[in-house]
Amino acid sequence: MNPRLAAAFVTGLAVPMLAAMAALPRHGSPDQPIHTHVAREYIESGPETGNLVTAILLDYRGMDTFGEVVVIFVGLVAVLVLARHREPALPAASPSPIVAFIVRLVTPFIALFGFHVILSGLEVPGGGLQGAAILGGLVILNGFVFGPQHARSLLPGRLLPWLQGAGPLAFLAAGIVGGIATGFALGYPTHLPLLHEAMLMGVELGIGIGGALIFSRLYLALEDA
Amino acid sequence: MESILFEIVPELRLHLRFDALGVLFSATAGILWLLVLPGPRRGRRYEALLALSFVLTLGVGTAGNLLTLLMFYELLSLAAWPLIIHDETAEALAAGRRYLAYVLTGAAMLLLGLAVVTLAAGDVGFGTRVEVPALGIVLLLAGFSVKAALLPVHGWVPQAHPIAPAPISALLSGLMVATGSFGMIRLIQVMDPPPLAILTGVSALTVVLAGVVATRTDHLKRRLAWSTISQMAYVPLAISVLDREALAGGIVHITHHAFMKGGLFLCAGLLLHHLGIRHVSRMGGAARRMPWTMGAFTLLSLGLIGIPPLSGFVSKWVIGAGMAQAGAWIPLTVLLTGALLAALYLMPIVHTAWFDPPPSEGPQVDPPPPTLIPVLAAAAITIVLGIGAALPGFPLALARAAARGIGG
Amino acid sequence: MTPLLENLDYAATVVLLLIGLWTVLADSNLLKKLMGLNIMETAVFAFIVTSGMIEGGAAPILGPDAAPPFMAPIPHALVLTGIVVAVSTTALALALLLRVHREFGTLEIDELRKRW
Amino acid sequence: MSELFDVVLLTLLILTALAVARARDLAAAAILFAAYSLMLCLLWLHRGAPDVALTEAAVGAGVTTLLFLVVIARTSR
Amino acid sequence: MTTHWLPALVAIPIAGGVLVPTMSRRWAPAWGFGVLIATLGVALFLTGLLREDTVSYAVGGWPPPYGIELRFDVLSTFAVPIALVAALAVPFATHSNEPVTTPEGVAVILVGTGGMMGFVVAADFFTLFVFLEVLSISAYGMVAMSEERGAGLAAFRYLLMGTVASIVILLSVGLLYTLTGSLNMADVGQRLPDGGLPLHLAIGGLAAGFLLKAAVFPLHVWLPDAHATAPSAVSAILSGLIVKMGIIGLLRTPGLEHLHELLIWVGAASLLAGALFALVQDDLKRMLAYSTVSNIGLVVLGLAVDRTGATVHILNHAIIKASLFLAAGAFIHRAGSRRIEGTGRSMPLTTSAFAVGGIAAIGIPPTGGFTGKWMIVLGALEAGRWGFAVMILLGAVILALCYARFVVVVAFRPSPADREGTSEAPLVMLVPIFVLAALSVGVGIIGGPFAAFVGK
Repeated sequence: MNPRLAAAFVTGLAVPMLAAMAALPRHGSPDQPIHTHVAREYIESGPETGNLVTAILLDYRGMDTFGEVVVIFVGLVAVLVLARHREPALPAASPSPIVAFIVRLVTPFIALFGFHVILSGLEVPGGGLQGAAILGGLVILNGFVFGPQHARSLLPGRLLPWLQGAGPLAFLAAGIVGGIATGFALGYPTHLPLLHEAMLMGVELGIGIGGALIFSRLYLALEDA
Repeated sequence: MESILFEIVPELRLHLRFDALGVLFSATAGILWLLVLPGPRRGRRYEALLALSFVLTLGVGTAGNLLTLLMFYELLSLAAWPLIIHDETAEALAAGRRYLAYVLTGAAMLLLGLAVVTLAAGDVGFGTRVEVPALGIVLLLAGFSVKAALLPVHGWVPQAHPIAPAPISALLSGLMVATGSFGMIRLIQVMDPPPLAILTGVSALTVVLAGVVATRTDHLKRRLAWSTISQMAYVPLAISVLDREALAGGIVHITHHAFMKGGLFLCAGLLLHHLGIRHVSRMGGAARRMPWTMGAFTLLSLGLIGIPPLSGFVSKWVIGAGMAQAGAWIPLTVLLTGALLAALYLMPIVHTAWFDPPPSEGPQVDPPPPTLIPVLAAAAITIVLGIGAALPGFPLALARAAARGIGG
Repeated sequence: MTPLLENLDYAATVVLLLIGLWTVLADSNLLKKLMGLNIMETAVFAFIVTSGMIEGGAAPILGPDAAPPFMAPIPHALVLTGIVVAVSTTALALALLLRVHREFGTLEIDELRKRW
Repeated sequence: MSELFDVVLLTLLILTALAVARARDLAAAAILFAAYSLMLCLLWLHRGAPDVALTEAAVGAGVTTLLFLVVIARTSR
Repeated sequence: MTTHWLPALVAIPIAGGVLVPTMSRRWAPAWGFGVLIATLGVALFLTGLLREDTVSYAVGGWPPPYGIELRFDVLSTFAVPIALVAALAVPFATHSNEPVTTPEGVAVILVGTGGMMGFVVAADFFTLFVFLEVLSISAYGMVAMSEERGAGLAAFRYLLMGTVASIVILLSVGLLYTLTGSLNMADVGQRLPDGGLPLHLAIGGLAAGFLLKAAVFPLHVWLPDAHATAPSAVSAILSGLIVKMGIIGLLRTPGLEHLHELLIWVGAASLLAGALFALVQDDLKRMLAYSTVSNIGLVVLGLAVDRTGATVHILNHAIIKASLFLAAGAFIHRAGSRRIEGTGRSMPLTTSAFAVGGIAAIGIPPTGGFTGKWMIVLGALEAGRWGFAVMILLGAVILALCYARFVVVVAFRPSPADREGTSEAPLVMLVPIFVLAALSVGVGIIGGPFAAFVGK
């Protein structure tokens, strides 16, 4: 489609959309349906402390997050189906010593920060997925600097196929345990606080580790696709 | 005696029913299929589809309501298609495409008609009369006329017959075209049709024009195909007269015509197979080479023209009597011209076969018994049905019983 | 048109969406189209997040000093899931682009149309 | 609702998006895309959506842009 | 009524898919087949439950609209053909050398099936969107499984257009959320404002997005390349199942009656365009792809005139189209290339199955294709839309000629000299073809009660 035609089409589309946006309830007004219906229920009757968004992600709308974790997994598996042609990855240019040193120095701290983000998701902004992205980004950074082979060495060997599915598997476990404990799959038992915490922590870890491995394998698959 | 089967669509059930008309049609199909079976082996696909078509024709005969009739009707058209293009020549494939185009459009019209009728009257069984919008009947009649090869939509017949193997042409002419007329008869069995001027006009036109074209076609099978179009148009003609006697004549004509035309096509097949003759002009002295076959051919031709002792005469006589009784003079004249035209396009064949000198002397090459018997049997049936017409249990009696069941 | 000024944020997201759509439609390089796709996705996420905002609203983190009115937390959860969906689609698209490049040697549409 | 800072950020956001759309060179476009993601992250941080901002930064600016750069590197050679 | 089998319907295939990469290539297809048969069992059990009462499940214990609700209603019975076609496609693919049956390939199919299960039972708009993405990404991956040159480009174009559709759908879900404050379908349905531009934009957006996912003309341009280059076993899943998800999404859209007029015209256009395009194709799989566009057009038209008829038709068409694509796959497998002239001569069983499938696709009475088409024609006539009823029948005639043409190509053309030794398709291909062909007739025969069940 040539640019001018596309521009005409897009501006043509803009008029009704902008009009519709103008007709929406006033932005930020407290009495619009979003704030008066479901959201108010969460804020008032939800957990007293902690990150409400993570509470929603895991507890109230657990199925969405299960879907999300499955989405990145299917993304990985689809890419792996494609990446059957093992072209040798291009040898990484040897990094300048300064960059190499800094990356080698910083890597453990970023890893620590990543795990912190994964586990602290219940109280402060953060969560499994954000941590996974940070850890994944870290592996990719090492891949950029020291080459894909080095990045692959950071990942677990035989356990990789199991751990990459940690996200969905954690959710399946939470589903079964929640089903037994509360009668509804993915239900977090409030009457057993210890199990409640353990399940939340377990799911966050599952998402974090699973996600990190998936991001890393996506990068590695692109490197030698 | 009837049985209600599956409900394949909400409120519409498959429905099989034995009545006089159905029994007569199925019996005709059964006997004609027997005549057609012997002959050179043509492979598993051919035999499987032949058996399937036979079952489907029985289905058409015994259908108890409009939906079942249309189902078997459409399946029969589809099952016959690979049989028609059995020789796999380019010409056959082209004829097959044309056949499919005609038949499928007809089926579409029938389906639309069925929808209109079902909307108005629900499940249209062949037992009870129903009040139906005129559009529905017109659509259904138009759909059936495609296969009954009435004039505007007859195109596929002259093209499909010559290229189909001989037994299939026999079946096509004998029964496939007849299912169209059979459908029309089933229609007026339960619906009182709108003013039938169009149907009379179209069928009359078909009888005459097809007859004229037949006289001028040299290719033997194509001439017989045009003859089928002309002969089978008698049935809608008889229907449009709305007289019980004429209708009985039309019904019995389907049966008689099936055997006569089937026999003729089988003879044509034998002529092609043994003497390599395709065209009437090259049939000089064929009788001397194949006396038995040509004997049967001659007898069948006479029957078709309507010479008294044979079955052809019986059906034409009954139709004529019915028309006279109803005072429908134009259809009567058309009937007679049709018979005259039949003479014009059949007698020359018989004449050249018996009296013209053969191009080259050759030994007598009558076909071996298994392929000759069907032809002789067809001739015998024509004689028996002719003479024994009035006996009870014979097609005429059955036809009259069927016609009595139909009002109007 | 005065209400549009109040809903300026919504309008901005629509503009972003349309810029992305324009890139997807008009750009001749498949990778640029993919970037346009990402811009469209982030635009929709922006729309969903801003729809959950409230005047003077604080972040939906309940703590000792946090005071209502709070932002609606559900849009944030939706967008988190959306971002992940976006990245996995993009990763698959990039893998496909590598295969297209390996098979056709280019990512420009006009070239591709000639060679396929 | 939108104070001055937000308006400025929004316009900058739109300008970056336009820059990405217009950029001919792929690497430049990828870097601009990273900037676009980070700017979006800033907007959300300021508007009181920390979780989403962190995710957009880590996933949008981080992983997506890095993957873009990998593919650009492999297709330009 | 609530039962743990409802979330299990979604969890089993996904769990199977997640565990498959840990297996060796030899066991992956067997594991895939087993998981899918189990899913089929659960789907049948839930359909049995549905006869008494709709099955609904509040995930996490939070009652709707606060938590996410899964609901197994009439549309969710689509889970049965999904599990069945997927289960039959996996063993079918063991013969083709394409990477369909590698552990990753089976994982894509299993997780894709899980995504479809989630999509048909989701009663929450955002969950619907998330599972739509799961099945879409697995669909893009499935297209890319083919070794053919150009499969990558076809998959990319499909991804590009599919993701634009998903973006429009997500925007519409966001709009609905802004207007009603909730995401639960039933709740949103009640709280919808009765007019206004944002509402029409939301409904229009959802409809447009799902129409693109369902490959309705003129948004169908991605389908022919994608379905033709994909491996045949997978084309059966793509054309039989994934294209129908768009229609199910359309059936979930609230306030669809505003768009009935549009749907009728778009459906009729797609019906005729699909049939005409199919007429000019010389490759069997491309013809089947366009025939899908035509049948989907019929369903979209049916949505506006007789919703039950449309639902019945997509359920039947899923099985019919799957058997046709598998038969095509058997021909291609035996012919060794996409030129399949004359291969049917030595494959009588496959050819007859293809013929039965063709008859069902056209909609001749006893087969499954007829029930839906008949109800839609009746609906069109009752609505006084004569032109469209005629168009439906005209489309069927054109499609019939297409299928006839390919029966001729396959069974009536002489096969090239170099390919004398072709024999009947292997058993592992024949059994799926015959199961599906038999079902497409069986479903037709019980058409009446089946339509009554769907219409409940």
